[in-house]
Amino acid sequence: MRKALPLIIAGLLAVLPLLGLSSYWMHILILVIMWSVIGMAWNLLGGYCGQVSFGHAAFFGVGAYTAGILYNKAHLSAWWGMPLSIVFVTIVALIIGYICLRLRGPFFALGTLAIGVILRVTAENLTGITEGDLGIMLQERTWIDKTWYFYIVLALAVVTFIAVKMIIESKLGYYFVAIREDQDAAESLGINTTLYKTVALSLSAVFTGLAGAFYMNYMGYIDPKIVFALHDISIVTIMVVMVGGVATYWGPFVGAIIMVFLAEIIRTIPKLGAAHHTFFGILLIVIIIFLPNGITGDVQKLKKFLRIGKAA
Amino acid sequence: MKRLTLIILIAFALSLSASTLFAAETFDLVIPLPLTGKQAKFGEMMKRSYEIAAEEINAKGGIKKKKLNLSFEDSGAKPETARAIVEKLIDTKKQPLIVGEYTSSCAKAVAAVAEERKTPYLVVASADDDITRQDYKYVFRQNAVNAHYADGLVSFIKNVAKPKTMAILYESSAFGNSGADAMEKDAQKIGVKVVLKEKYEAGSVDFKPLLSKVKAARPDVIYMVSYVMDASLLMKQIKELRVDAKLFAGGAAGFAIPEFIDNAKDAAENVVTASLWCFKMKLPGAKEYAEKYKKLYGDYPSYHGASAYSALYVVKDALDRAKSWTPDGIRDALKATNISTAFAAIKFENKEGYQNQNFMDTIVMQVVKGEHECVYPDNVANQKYVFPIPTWRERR
Amino acid sequence: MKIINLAHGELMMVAMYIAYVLFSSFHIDPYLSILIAAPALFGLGVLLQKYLINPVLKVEAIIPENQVILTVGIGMVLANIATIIFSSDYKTTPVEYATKAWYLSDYWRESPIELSLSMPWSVSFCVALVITASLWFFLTKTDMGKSIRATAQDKDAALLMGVNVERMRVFTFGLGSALVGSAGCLFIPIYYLYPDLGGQFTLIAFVITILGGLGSTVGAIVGGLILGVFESLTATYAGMGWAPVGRFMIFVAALIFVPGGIMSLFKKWKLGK
Amino acid sequence: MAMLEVKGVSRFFGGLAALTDISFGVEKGDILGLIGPNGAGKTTMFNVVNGFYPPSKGEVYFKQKKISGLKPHQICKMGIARTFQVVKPLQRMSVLDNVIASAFLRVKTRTRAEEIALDTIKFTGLLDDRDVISKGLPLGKRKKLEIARALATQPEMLLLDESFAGLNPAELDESIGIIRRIKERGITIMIIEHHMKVIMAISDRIVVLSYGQKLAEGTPKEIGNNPLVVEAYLGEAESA
Repeated sequence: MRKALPLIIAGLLAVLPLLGLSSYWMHILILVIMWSVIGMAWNLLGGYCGQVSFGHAAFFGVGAYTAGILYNKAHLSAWWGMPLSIVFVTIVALIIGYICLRLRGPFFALGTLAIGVILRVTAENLTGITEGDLGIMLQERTWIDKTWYFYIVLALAVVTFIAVKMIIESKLGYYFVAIREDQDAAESLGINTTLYKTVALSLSAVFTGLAGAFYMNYMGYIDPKIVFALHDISIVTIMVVMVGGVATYWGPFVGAIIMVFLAEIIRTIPKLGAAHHTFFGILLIVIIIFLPNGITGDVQKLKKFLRIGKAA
Repeated sequence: MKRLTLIILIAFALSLSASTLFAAETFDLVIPLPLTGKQAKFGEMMKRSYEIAAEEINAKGGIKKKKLNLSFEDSGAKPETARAIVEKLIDTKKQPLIVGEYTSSCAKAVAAVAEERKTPYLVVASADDDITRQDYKYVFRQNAVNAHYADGLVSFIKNVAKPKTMAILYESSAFGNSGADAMEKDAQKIGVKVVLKEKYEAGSVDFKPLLSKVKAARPDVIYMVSYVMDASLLMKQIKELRVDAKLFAGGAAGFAIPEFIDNAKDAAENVVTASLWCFKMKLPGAKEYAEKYKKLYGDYPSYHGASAYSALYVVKDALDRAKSWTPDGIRDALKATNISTAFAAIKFENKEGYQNQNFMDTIVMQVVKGEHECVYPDNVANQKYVFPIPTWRERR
Repeated sequence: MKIINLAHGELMMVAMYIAYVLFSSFHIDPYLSILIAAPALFGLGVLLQKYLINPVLKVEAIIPENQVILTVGIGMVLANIATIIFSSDYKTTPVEYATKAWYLSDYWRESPIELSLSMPWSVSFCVALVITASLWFFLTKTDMGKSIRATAQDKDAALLMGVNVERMRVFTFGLGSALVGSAGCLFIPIYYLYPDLGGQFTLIAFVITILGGLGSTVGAIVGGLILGVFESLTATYAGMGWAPVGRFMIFVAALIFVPGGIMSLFKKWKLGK
Repeated sequence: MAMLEVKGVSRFFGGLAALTDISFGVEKGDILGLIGPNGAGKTTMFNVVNGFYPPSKGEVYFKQKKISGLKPHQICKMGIARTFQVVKPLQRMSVLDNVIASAFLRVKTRTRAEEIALDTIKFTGLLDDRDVISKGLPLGKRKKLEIARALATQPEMLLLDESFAGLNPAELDESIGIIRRIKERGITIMIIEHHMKVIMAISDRIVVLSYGQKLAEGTPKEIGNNPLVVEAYLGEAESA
């Protein structure tokens, strides 16, 4: 059963469009899956390798801009951005890694945060390449119907899921976790911590960048303030993983459901809607205090908690 | 676990059912707006204005005897959320037309959805040129495009100030960029040399390095495109550094809201700004709306509010005329719109590469004795402009 | 204390709203409202540290930076609550002296250069200087201050010396909040106020602290000066649009090359001598 | 022929000398004891050999190859593994996973790594605890885990930093047994230890450090009789 769970869920998701869901629900589903991809990517670096990045918008943005610039300057289909973003995002990740990975713990977090801002402002200023603040808009998106977008992002999610699972169960995964647990010990066990941290960062960046390239194709419009957003991208990414479950396979998916789906529901409750940031802020605080590894990360604690609630 | 799912389900069911129960006697209109985040101020102002308009419309018997029932959804100025809201409106609420949004990036996202789903969308305050340049058949815009925001001001500069040189300062945003580019082109047209054109990050605290450069360049006109409060900080620091020029001009937005004067105080004096609207201009309904707004919320609205207020009248007019309340019926009605509102006369035209765009005369406001007055063009002005303006030293 | 607080700017925002309310309802000058806002912020800081941050420091979690993420959550809540209470309108305290300035040429007609000194900026600068000096005095000369520094340097050693580490943390966080609260009061006459104002200033605060050196009062001043000069330079030579890039580049450079901040260079230099 | 050669190594921290001009060698298959009072620079010596600190002066050679200046992971790959005085288990991993992680150094596949890890765990007597999360282990077992982890990298030389500190007599005997068996496998060992009896019993040679300087070197017997050492260290230790 446990082994089949990913298959079952992927299968269920795959037949969803056949139910004739409205395009609104398809949009929400697409966002949920896209955020799961970003969450899984972040989890690889943050959850497994212990390097907490506050700048994942950098990779998302570079991915999105790869697609956007290809469309805008080279007049190719923005879908070429998906494969090509792998190259560009890797290059950016290597540079960022070279700079930031010598920093440890919270300083890495601050360093990546700063790099995220630097990239945003750079994109705003390099008007010749990025069109600056005017952003890039697709004249026409490939499909009006959402089914294909859904399957593309679902495929991306499945690939990411399998990749993460394979990585985590291999030598790489052991090394990542060893680095997270104790960098000095890992180093003295013959683990080239700099190398493997860079590998984790690059892998994480590539999947995030793919999601970014997908975003360009799907939303049809990007500008630096959207795709390099500190709060709306970098911090939401962290929240997806923190809320869903740190260092778990399903955590990002659960987190994405909560952050997109629940957000959508709460936002639409009349009157209370405007307070949804408070709600999520409190949710985040409560989760950090009581379920520090997220909902799926601390399932046991959660079960205990709910049982006590029932008894009382 | 069960309890949790139950709660989620109930919350979910509530949110879905709440607005569909009373559908029969009312016309429901859900408006997406930024109510949180940095743009929330404008979202709030527009929300209040929509509410005032809806109340007036309902007091006079609603639209074809149906009560106009407004509600708002917060998009937080995030395009993906704006898109979600609109997809929902079209799909689950079957709303036949979309009104709203504020930022250009959200409006672009909404416009794309509206066009794809063949549902008319009335853009109320987003200025980016591209929105109505996409060959969209279902997207209408009642406010001027950014390229024309400063038309009135340019003619003021050409006919009144007659400068030789100009410096352009603009904030780093789509609005700032396209505003600055448009002014650069216009300046060339009227033979004014742009000696400096520079961008800054919105929300900056210290503009002095930038202003020192301006001071060294000695331009006749300093034109600034700024959102919100950057405008007042710029003027405060211009005063402090005694950067003198023949004319200080703002490109709408931050210069056109009352907070500009509240905050910049005497530094705001004599500053002119492009604007789409001023409650003092000679336009039927403008004053009444502004006074109502002031009574409720303690301050006068800027053109953003007026546009929102009038948008509902445009909607009412189109719905009154529409053969059927279907997307296509409403689109055809909108296309034939020709009414005058408290904001401007509104008519959607295809020209200069724009589609379904309302072309309006933009005005010049000047701060005179601590208040925004409409000074140009003469046919709508309520007061004569102050020109030439004294230097900072003379003002002491 | 090695607590990274990404809600720092939001705390300043709270203080500014306090100053704003005091000004608009009771006509209390923003500078005077320090006396109310600073203690209020101290209280808020104490509560946050005691009931939210300290518990999290004790919770065992996979990600050690949980505490940082927690402060993000706190910031979100504070900003959103401010929006609900005050709406997202821009608020200012229009004091009479807001645009006053002194000019060299007013006193000396033939002065070769035009120099000006803004009154609110100068007052804020002086008050900030006084506050910094008293902070420095407090940290270096009083027992309490010494305990704080001991806790910051080596929590375990301080514990062994009989310092109540937890209380010190709570007190320090309160103190930090009170300081940023005073900063908010000094700031409001020269700036403006809205609920989402916090974020950018949190970042600037970090840049300055890292530049100067964590845990150094003098360093913070030096860091602020360097940042100011550097930003003016980027603004002048590369354009003001690039200023944030300059700011964060120097930040990352400092993180990597001078991890102890500028003050550590001074110490090294002294040692070398 | 010396397996490891330390040649004139000095290490400064700021202006302070933690090690001054230390030279010694370790023969293949030997156990070298490194002793000295607290703060003598023993752990610093390990950190230099292991690559955490590059020496400020001097060089370290392993099998005739210069290793000073290399990174710890490179040195580990060449065949020097170490344990830490303050144990550093990978806290949230099980005992087995801890050892698997280090076994990956020489093998690619998980199955092979697991085989090696199981072997090592059996060898160090941790088999029953293999699924315990290492954070929950008692100190004695954590010390064993440190050794197991170092062994799983299949080293030619092992640096043991106070592997016996804090053990009860029964655990102590067991650990001494483990070290003897490690030696039987032909692995060279350098060990820091405060337990004089243990160090005298198992070492082939001993180096004594004091205030960052080498005080003496020799067989346990020679050291025991060296008046300098007795005065500076042993006497002190016995009276304490």
